[in-house]
Amino acid sequence: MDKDKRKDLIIALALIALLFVVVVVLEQLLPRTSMLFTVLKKGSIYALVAVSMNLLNGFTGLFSLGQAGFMLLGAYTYAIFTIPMEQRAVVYQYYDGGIIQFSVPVFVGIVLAGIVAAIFAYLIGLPVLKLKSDYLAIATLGFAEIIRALFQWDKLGGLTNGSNLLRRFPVFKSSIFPIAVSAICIAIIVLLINSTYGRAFKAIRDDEVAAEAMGINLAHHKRMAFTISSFFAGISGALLAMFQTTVQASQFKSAMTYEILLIVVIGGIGSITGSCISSFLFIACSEWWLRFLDNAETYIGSFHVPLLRPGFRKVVFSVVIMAIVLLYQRGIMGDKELSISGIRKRLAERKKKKVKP
Amino acid sequence: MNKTVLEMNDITMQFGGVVAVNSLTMHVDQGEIVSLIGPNGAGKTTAFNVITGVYPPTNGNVFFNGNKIVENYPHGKMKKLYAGTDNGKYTEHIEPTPDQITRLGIARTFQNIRLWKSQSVFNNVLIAKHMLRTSNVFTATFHLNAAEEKRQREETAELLNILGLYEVRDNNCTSLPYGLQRRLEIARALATKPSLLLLDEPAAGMNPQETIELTDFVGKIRDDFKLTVCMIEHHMDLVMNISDRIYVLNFGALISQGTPAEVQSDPSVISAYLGEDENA
Amino acid sequence: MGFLQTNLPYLLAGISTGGQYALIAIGYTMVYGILRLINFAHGDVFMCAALMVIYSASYMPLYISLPLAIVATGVLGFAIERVAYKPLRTAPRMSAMISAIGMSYLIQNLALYVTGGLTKYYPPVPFISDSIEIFGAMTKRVTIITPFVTLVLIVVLVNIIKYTKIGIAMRAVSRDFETAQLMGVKINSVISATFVIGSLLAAIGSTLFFSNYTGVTPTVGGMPGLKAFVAAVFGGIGSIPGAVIGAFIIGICENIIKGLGWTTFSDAFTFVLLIVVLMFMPTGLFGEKATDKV
Amino acid sequence: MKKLIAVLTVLLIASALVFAGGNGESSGSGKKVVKIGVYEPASGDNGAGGKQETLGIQYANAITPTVTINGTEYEVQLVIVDNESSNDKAVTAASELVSKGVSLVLGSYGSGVSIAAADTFASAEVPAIGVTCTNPQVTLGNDWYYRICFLDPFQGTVLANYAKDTFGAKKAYALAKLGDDYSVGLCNYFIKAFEALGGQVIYETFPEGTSDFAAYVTNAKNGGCDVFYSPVSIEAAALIIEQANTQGLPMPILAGDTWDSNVVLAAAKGTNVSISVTTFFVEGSTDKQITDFVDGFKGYLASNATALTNNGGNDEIAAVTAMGFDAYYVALEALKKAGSTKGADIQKILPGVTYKGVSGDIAFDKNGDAVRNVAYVKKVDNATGKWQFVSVQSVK
Repeated sequence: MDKDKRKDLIIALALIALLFVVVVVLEQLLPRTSMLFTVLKKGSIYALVAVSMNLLNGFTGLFSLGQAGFMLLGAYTYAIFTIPMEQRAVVYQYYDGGIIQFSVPVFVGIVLAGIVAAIFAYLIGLPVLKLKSDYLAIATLGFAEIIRALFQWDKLGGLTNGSNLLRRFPVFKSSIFPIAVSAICIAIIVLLINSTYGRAFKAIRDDEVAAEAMGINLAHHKRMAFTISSFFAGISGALLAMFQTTVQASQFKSAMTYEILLIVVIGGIGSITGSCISSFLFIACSEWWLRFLDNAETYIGSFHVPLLRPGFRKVVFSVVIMAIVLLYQRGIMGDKELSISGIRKRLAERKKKKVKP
Repeated sequence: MNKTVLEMNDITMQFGGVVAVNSLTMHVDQGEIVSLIGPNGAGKTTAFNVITGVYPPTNGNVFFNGNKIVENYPHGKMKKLYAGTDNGKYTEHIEPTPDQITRLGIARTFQNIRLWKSQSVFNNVLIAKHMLRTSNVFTATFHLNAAEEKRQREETAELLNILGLYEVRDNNCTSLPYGLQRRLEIARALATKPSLLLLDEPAAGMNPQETIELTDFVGKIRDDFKLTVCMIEHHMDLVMNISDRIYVLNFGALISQGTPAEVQSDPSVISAYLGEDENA
Repeated sequence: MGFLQTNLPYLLAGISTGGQYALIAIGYTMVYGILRLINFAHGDVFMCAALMVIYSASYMPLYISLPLAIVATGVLGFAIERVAYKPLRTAPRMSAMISAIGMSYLIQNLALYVTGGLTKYYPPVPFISDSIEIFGAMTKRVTIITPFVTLVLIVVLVNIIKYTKIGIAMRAVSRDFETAQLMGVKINSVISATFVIGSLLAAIGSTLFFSNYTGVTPTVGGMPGLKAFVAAVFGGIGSIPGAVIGAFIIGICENIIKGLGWTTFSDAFTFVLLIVVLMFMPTGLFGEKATDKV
Repeated sequence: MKKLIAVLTVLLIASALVFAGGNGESSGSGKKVVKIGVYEPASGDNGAGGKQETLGIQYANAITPTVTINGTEYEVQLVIVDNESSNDKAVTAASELVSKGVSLVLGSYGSGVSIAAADTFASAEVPAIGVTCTNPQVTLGNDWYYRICFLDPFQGTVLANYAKDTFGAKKAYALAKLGDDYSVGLCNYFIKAFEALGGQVIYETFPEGTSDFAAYVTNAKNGGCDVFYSPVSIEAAALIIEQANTQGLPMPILAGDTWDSNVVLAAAKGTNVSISVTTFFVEGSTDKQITDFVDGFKGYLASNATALTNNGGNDEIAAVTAMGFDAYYVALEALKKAGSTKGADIQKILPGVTYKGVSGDIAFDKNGDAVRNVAYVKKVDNATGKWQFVSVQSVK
């Protein structure tokens, strides 16, 4: 059995490697401006934040709606610390070049983004994590809103540039970069979930009282899950900043958290692969595949397609979402994972069926 | 005489004006099996919850192996509502959380089964060993604790073997028959390596055959794991068969205590149970 | 300028927004009390009510279109419950909430599609939209009327819940869903009634709100909705008096904050207040203490 | 049932792919096609303004649908995308344009989205011509972004001078929207200029989604200010005017080019609120080019119901429409001059492109900004609900 596991792992790694190769090849073949790459970039960033949210909502049973706030922290941290010195005067034009007068390399910036988000999460977690279910949700949502207001405050302008855009920080060109960073982060989260701590998180989710009675320190573990989740949300915030090339606090509204929550639920609460798949589907649908619905001048032959005009895409998109939510209540994957061994089992079952008609 | 493992003094537990446990004093000695019986709502589970830190008592304290682990006295809103006498003997607030109690070596099971429903039988036991870990989240995530992980898995397998659950280790815990779920709860509690085991109605919902098996089983694990057992139970034959001593509660108050024979003949116990089926 | 004249406008604006939040918050708190569901689409129902008035008012006189829109909003609330929540009655709570978020998305996007993304302006309602002067402070009459309308409606509502059959059923359901069902309470009609009442109140709230602040955009329901929800949590979700008191406190505080010049934090302050309250009273001002039975 | 739905969903997505793929090909007429991207908000806070700007471009496209590049006649196809007035949708909207293979881009109304998308256009080597995005940061340090409008430091100074000279203002109340580069920037330059003139400013911001402006108007009254300066989006403008009217705001309102919109006129009609704005274009000229544009555009609105709705339901011409109109011709000039439809070629010659439009002469300086040194000041006539031309202002 262990042999099988190892084999599965190798196959999975090989598939992931193949995926990277495919992306690299595609980047050479297709024009760099193809929407496919936009979707790949944004999708991988959202996959990371969706998985980090799943770690909380799906695996620890903590209903938190603070994800946008932690992404904001990550995005700002990254931007603030990586804007090159010579650009600071331009970016912080209203604040005399800002108060930070150094800049750090990209990778340091990304890690720093995670750390700052994690520190904030730790502090916020101290009072908030005592709350139960919906009260926790609304309190974390509230904290995200407070953080957003704080970062727009002009008294902090030297640091945050007030409510103005931060830009001119290093960004990525190739979609390999966000995919790779997300993949590494998600792999770490998977390792965590399969470790003894991950099992403890699941125990807390399944039955808090029993978990506590079996010696699991609730406060400690909840805080840990919250902090780790925010760390990765912060990193995805940094990636999002790089993707958008600009950062502004007003982007990180509660609507963003809802979007991520939708991705998590559509993928299946408690399924990492589900979150990943659904984030790519979600982004592709909302940004790419349905765009044609916005075009009022659409003809099939000479037939002028009615109803199509700007905004119709979003109507269709939300109808699709509602249909998924209502008909697939447990999401695409439920709480299962897409795995090589799972597929192997399926195939084996199928073979059996064929043998015995 | 054996050493006293657990000692409860003057424990009163009030929820608002409702007195769930009234000035309960009891003790459990090393290696004993002590039962706590009484009609429904007598405050037995509440007594367990006080010991395990689920809620702090309104008054009284608890000693475990000679160390004070819980103590409280009426204060705040409770001061006005408190029904008993505050003799000033209790002056500290020691309000541990349940996990701290478990770390001290007191493990429990639940009246209504509380297994981790999404997990396999094996994992249910393995997770209970989490508190014995020395690895931190970093070393655990990056598999720097392989030796510990391996050891705990072996221990879990061994435990499942002893309790006769090894065959079903990969099944989801909810797929087990009722009796085995109860047994798994005990296995899970044992996984924390306790010295005192609190069983909350281990035979509830079991058929007579299963109950008889359980009687042997409790005695066996007491001997095998060198445990002290305190048990809440309604099945009188089970209680009378295996208990060394029995405490009887009614409306939160202790009405009788002693060996099974003594309790059985106590008129106040009979009147408390009057009209109730002995085997309920 | 006298002290009163300087500061009265803030207080007036606060009381009036408070009243409007209260009318929305009741919808949140009643639904939560019964279904344990945060009805995220409620703020959008509030927005829809306004759009219906705007569109119908261009075809018919206001005294017909207003009541019509209010009734239509009640129907909308009913329909939302039937389409989005009823199929999920037995699903995990998270699913119902996601359905609510999805519904909110759908309504907003429909409104975006219908309005073409342009702001629509609420027709002036005679009498209540007029400017008046009290103690030297100029304001709209609606500002003065709102708290009274709110209080009257709440008294009516409380009496409905206390004395009518459906009200008693509502209380039974919110106390214990399963038992009420077993005792023969028609759960579906109770839930529908709750949604209809909540939506009607939101529609009235929307009339008051948009007579004062006339611009209607697809997302205009978001902030008032969120704040009303915060008010409901603040007062202890499930409790009607709690929601009303919470709403007034939030409305007034918010305007005082603006008056003090902390305008950047006028929205965030609502949440600060909420978190502070939750720290000391984890279930809000009047919330029932939930104890997990072990 | 579920399977059926699943199949339908897959079909839908698949058809979407086919559509999306089929969209980018050349038109049926067989003519060569050059694509111009229109990067404008059609929804969100700046939806109304964005639509009016788009109208100008569409009208220009309707009367001049072709361009001759290097002797070949090309059909000009507009690729319109909605950036939703939101900086976080900006990048994907811009990528969408770029992926459709546009030669150059016009827009956007609202500086924030333009700044946010600037790098996307630059990295795809698609030049962009800003129509009414006035914040200096749009073009600063970006060789691919040009613009045909004046800049905020200029506009802010004009307004500060105007406040001082015309209203004798000593104290001003400035109100901006949090996180909106346009209003925050314009307030900043106004404050600098006004304080340099010896004035005092109370500066406040409101968060997104605000519909209750009562407290802000009260703050301005209580602060004893002489002018209410609020260069915000027109959605907020209507609400501010409403509230100012309710409370009887005893001071004039000043604003920038965004307020030159019929939404503002509609809100101000029949009230006592005095409103003055700086803008790019005035309707009342007798210049042939301008009267042609005005008459032609009004005819276009009359014949096109959708266009009329997008213009806010009446045929008042917003300055942004005139700017959009000019921007289109600047784009055509650039295409002609470059003799190519490749973005990189167009970018090389753009600095040298000049054009005389309805809003005045257009040429670019070394930053890529328009060389403009005059702004028009207009005032609302509360009785008729029309604009009144006040003066031409410039800064020495």
